[in-house]
Amino acid sequence: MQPVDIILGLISCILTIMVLSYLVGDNPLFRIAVYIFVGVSAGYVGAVALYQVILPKVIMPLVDSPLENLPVLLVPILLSLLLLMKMFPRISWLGSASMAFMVGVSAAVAIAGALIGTIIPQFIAAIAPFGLEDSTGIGSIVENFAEGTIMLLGTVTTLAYFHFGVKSSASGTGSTNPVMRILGLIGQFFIAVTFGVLFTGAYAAVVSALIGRLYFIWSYILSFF
Amino acid sequence: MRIITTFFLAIIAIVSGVVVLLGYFLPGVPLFVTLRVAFLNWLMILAAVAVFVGIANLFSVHTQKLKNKKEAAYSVLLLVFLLGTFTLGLFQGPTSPAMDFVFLSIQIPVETSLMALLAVSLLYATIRLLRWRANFMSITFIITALIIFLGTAPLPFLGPVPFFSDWLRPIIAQVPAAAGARGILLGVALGTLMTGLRILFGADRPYGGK
Amino acid sequence: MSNVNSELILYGGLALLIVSAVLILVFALLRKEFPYALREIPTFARMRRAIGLAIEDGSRVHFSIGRGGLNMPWSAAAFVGLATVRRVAELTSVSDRPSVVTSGDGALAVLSQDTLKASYVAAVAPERYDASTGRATGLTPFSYVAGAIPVMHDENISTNVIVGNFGLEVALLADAAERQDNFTMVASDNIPAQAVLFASGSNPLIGEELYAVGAYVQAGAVHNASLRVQDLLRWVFIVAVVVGALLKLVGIL
Amino acid sequence: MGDVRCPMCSTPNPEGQGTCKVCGARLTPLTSDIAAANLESIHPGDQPTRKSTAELEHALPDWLQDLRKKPETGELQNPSPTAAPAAPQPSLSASETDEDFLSRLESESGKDDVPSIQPESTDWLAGLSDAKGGDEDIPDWLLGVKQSVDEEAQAAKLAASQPASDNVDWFQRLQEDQKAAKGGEASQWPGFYNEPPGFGKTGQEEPLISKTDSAEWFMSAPEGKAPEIADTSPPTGVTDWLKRRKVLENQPGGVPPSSEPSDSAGAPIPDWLAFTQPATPEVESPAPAASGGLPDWLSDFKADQPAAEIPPAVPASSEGLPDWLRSAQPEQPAAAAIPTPQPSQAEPDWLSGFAGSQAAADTPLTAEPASDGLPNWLAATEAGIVAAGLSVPDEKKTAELPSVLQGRSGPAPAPVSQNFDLPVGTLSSDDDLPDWLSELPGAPGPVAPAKKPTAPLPPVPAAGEQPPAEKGETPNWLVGAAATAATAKAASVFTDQPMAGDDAFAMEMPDWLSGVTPAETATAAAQIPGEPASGAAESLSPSELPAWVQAMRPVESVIAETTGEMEDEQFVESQGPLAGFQNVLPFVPGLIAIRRPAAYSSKLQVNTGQQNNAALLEGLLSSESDAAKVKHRSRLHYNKFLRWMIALVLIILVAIPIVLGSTLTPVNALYPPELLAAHEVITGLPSTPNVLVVFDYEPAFSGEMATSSAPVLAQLMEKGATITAVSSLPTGSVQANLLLATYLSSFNYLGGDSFINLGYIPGGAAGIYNFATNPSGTIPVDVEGEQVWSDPRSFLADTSQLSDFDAMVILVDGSETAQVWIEQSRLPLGATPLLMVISAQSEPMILPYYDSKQVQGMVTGLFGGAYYEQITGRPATARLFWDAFAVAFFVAEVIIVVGGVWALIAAWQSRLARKEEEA
Repeated sequence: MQPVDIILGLISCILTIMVLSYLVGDNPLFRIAVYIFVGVSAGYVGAVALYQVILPKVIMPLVDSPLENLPVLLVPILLSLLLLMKMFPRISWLGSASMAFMVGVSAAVAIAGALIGTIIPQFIAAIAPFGLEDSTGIGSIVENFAEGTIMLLGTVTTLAYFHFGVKSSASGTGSTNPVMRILGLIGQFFIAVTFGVLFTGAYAAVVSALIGRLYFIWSYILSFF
Repeated sequence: MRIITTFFLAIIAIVSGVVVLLGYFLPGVPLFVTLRVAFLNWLMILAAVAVFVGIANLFSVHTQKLKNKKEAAYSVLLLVFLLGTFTLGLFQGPTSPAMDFVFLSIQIPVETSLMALLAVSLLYATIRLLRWRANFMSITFIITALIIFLGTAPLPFLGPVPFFSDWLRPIIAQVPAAAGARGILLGVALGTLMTGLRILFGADRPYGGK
Repeated sequence: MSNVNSELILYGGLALLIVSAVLILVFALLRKEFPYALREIPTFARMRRAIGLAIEDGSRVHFSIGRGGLNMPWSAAAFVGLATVRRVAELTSVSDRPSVVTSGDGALAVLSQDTLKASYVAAVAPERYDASTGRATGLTPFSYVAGAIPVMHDENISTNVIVGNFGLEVALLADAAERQDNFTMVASDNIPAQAVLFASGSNPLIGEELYAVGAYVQAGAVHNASLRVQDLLRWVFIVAVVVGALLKLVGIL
Repeated sequence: MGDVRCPMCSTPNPEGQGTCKVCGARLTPLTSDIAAANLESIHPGDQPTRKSTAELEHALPDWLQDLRKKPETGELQNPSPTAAPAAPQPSLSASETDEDFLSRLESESGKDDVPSIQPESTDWLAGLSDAKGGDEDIPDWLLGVKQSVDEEAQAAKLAASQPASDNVDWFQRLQEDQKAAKGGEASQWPGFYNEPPGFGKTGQEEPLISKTDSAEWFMSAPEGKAPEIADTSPPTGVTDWLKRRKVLENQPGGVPPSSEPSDSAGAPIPDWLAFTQPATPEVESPAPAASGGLPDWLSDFKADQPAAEIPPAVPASSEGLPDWLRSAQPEQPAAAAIPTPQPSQAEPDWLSGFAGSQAAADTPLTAEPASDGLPNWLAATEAGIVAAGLSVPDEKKTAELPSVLQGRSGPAPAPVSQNFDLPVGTLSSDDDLPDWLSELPGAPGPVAPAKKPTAPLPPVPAAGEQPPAEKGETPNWLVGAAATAATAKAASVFTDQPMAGDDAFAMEMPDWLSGVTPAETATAAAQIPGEPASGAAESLSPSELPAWVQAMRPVESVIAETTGEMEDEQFVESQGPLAGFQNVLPFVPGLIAIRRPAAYSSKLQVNTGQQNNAALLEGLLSSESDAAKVKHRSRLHYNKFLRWMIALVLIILVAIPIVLGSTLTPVNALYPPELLAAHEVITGLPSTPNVLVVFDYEPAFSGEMATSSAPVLAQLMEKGATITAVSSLPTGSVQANLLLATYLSSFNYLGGDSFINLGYIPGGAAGIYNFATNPSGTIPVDVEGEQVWSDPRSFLADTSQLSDFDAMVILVDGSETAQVWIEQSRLPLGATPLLMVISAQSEPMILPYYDSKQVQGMVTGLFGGAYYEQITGRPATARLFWDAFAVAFFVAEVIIVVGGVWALIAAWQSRLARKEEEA
């Protein structure tokens, strides 16, 4: 094992233990590790942003052929400069234009993502299993139909459970009608099941991380023998 | 002055948003498509620039913290590593061996260890859940979790739990769970849609104003 | 997917978009026609109280609006968080210790500052606005959370409103809040995170409840109108999917 | 109609029933007697006197002094002759309305109606305080008074439970809040807080200012609700008077005094304006409402049309809706509405408006919404409704309007700022305040001096009306007034149909009114003929009562609208200064914000000695509140010991198999179908496939993702695949190198010709989309800076788009990123198979995509990796971790069971305990 790896492993092990010390309680060791980590990750992201976005997307084109690229890049550069004003509280209001632009575009991205990405495709997917003629593979027609029905029930009731509006009553609390309550109950079941599965998945993920850490420490110790 | 800015900020946000939307939904209209691509590229650049604003923010917050003795040490640590890593990346490039070293020796272990911390939190949560909320959802949740736990991994040194691993888990994970997930997914999508629209209506103006 | 589908996606999406946009306006106009109350979500009641307590005993309210970059579809969650900040920060501007907003993205940090500033101006206390209360505590998901934990431990936080886009890491925030015995309202649009939060027992908002926060804190008329439309679209979708399934079954679709 | 509608839930109840059968709201007003008393005193004749009183007030400020003394001397019922006329009027105006609004308010806030009104009153007083350049006395005083009322309120404790009535319960809770607040003025409050109303008043004496005085005078009225009435009415008187004066100036002919009182009586200026609209028919108030409801774009339309259309945007702004749009207003010269009304009258009026700073002070503000209405109305024309008998007021109004417009439009920045800085505070309390208003920080300072000298009195009403005027409700309010104007019966209408008003205010959305109000009023009028109340209403000037009722409605309407969850969450503070109080803690910003800064400013002015004292006091207070640091904020108790045990058990047990390096635990033999599918796809690939691999997982997941993705990549590498790595995460490229350097080091891909690391795709979803549609264009060079796409030596030479790859493998931790990748790249991929290696946490989220055939295969989490290693017969890391993984899961299973048992035992014990208690 080369010295570099030894140092690397050593630092990693120490930091791992420092972080895990949080299990005992908040303590300086944990703090140190965390602050180092925050600093490093921020610096790293900054470097990446500079090297893999600013340079190739802005600087390089201007260096290569300023004349033809400048007009194209004029607006983004202007917006970027305004955005940088946000660093200075006194003139930070200058940057608001850039923020408004970002917010507007990102809102559009979110809307498009929700519609094109989820709502319509999921609608198609939800009714797909009922196309019995094109049921394929192991899924026999009956199986497809049963599965499709349960999926449909789950999707519908889950959506129904989240219904916010209630008939407004004097108390202001509103009252849900029995049908809604039943749908909601079924929906709750599906939601709970989904969460249960997701929870175990999350546990699997974090436990894998724990195992990975322990394994790393152990193999590092072993590497000296 | 502020009045003007507020007004025009909203205009900027709405116009840019609507243009991008049209670009998405009217692929037949080249103008909108080009504009959308252009706007998204600008957004890309701005997002990168925002990283530096964020770094500056981090920096200023912690330089202020230097004033009070208690946390000064930590802040110093953060600032040192922030600047160190950044300068290293500046001169060596983010994919240089040096940066890889920093990444492997600091970022990976700390992040994975933070993840590992969650293992205990989650177990702690499961043991307490029924104590706080012994309602229909919680009970269903716990039972499902138990089933999936039993079905996902075999009992140590013994092997998979028959029925659970080969029949129950796949069914639950692929039918009811997927159904619920789809339902929630759709709900979230609807919420996202509405939130986006509120922004495009200028009703929510996080960029200042309201 | 076939082109038919992709077209259906586009045109269906556009139609849905326009319909919902119009509906929001319609509901804004016809509010009276259908009186509309919101289903109880106890978490919100507790949040109101917790925030009141925070002001009363001069402790801080801590908002965490997540790390959803503005260039990702889930930036919406962060916008909800910001709307909440805008609404609640006005109140907490009274508190001796103004609330602090942490975020995991440079742009979000800027937005949180703008929002805070707007709140203080609205509260006629612009001089109380301090740019350092809108912070990016880290620029990657975990570094953000890791940076926010010390804030929760050190700054006399009594109430945490964690609304935004978070992954599993949010459980660390919830855990830290619990260690401080703070009130914590947590909502993420990330469903695995929701599952974890559901178990972790602090006051979680599940599913799309996150997007209703605005209406529940009365952040404005459009919030309610849009929530209404959300309810309507929900049923439109339900009916559509059931009918679609039947048509598919018969072989028409 | 025989039955009385519940003001709260509008359920018809048999007449004579005391409380609503549905919501238990009180149906008969507490002050019916007062109302009766006032009824006969309602003679048009009276008004002039009252007016003159108002005039007097203005003329002789000193009058206010002795009026102020009245309460001190305890003269409640018999104020000084001067005051006398003023007294009945408000109470009268109220008497009609309280029938409805008082009872409703009461019902909404439990026994207590007062607090619900407080917002109104305090609002304007607050506004006043602002106007007068941060003199906190009045607000304080008012609060003190309110406090007295609030005592009852807390007793009733229902008020807070109405979330909707945030302003309301805000209100009462507000005092507590102030009380608790440390430092500054606030710290003094507790003093009179706990004192009975009487004290509250006397306590305030010094700060008292003439205008507030009349309000106070009413405070001392026996009835619980007297105060509210007072709060709002006095300004009315004044404003009316102002108006009248203006009118007279403008129109030599003048208007029959009888008529003025009518409109002026009940409602502050807005009423008037609402009235005026009718002149140019009345519907317009609805109209602006309509526009108000509409998001910006609507008003954008307006913008397109001639200036006249623009104003409606203003009411719009008063919604939570596009306030920003409103901000445009000032820019657009002279609130285009001006042209619409008769400009001729406008001229003089405007001048007068300038002459008297009061004119500038109050008219513009209140007028604003109305004026906006005008054009709209024209658009909306429901001319048919122009009510006979209104003509007179109409004239006046029309005369008025222009002045308003002038007042606030370009000509004089001063008035504008005046008008606008006033409401700021109150606005802030409202969620949807026009920001541009709040964005005039400088205004309060300069304005205050300007006003004080010229007219000490006027500002009050101005302030009084401001807040409502600016607040979301106001538009409705005006609308309501307009509506009432439409038909003389309107007053009774509103009393009998609370809901209409409620919803009007609901959501502070005036819009609906546009469509509804006129019809409403008409129908209502039809229903109610002959009812004594309505009869009285008729005798009264139509405007006043409705205006009142309307003004009151928002409070409740919001209730109807907003969440009721507070209802069942009746928190009783058990610790801290609020111990014993219930739901006293505010949630909505309310007015605290307004008064607060003032307190601060005063705090800043003290000298060091005082500062020391203040510090001492603050210390005491803080120590108290610290002691009262409310625990159990979160209902869960953090059990350190339990955590430690769990951590210890988990880590030790998991460590054992790792240390032993045991691989005893067998791997399931039954693989999930999506995993088998993935395996089939890869085996089906041609030799040396060109594969695009997306490394999209956070470093935190590297442990899991590496183990699960290594076997998949290994299989690809065995086929001699050429691998192109890309990532939408900054850290992705390093992850790729790490994976290849560690788990897959045996294949020596790193640095070889078969591996290209394109690195980071910036721009999130957009970047992913760009890359999916145009890979080479989005990332022309790899991390080394090589032109990999154009370089003939690289295996990407003949690859230009996603579909050119033989397969795409996405290694992703989160479900969201996975979705983005699927959605963006599915179409561009065409026939190319899409495989995913995902973290276990997002399995159910991605499965739907597998079901919908968007994804051809999936490997999930560490166990997926273990399965895959077994299928491909290449045991590796996943296998090494497998035993520990199994142990960890076993621990989880045990803990769940333990937790369940624990819960059962706890439940059983608690039941035992309960039994014992009963026994």
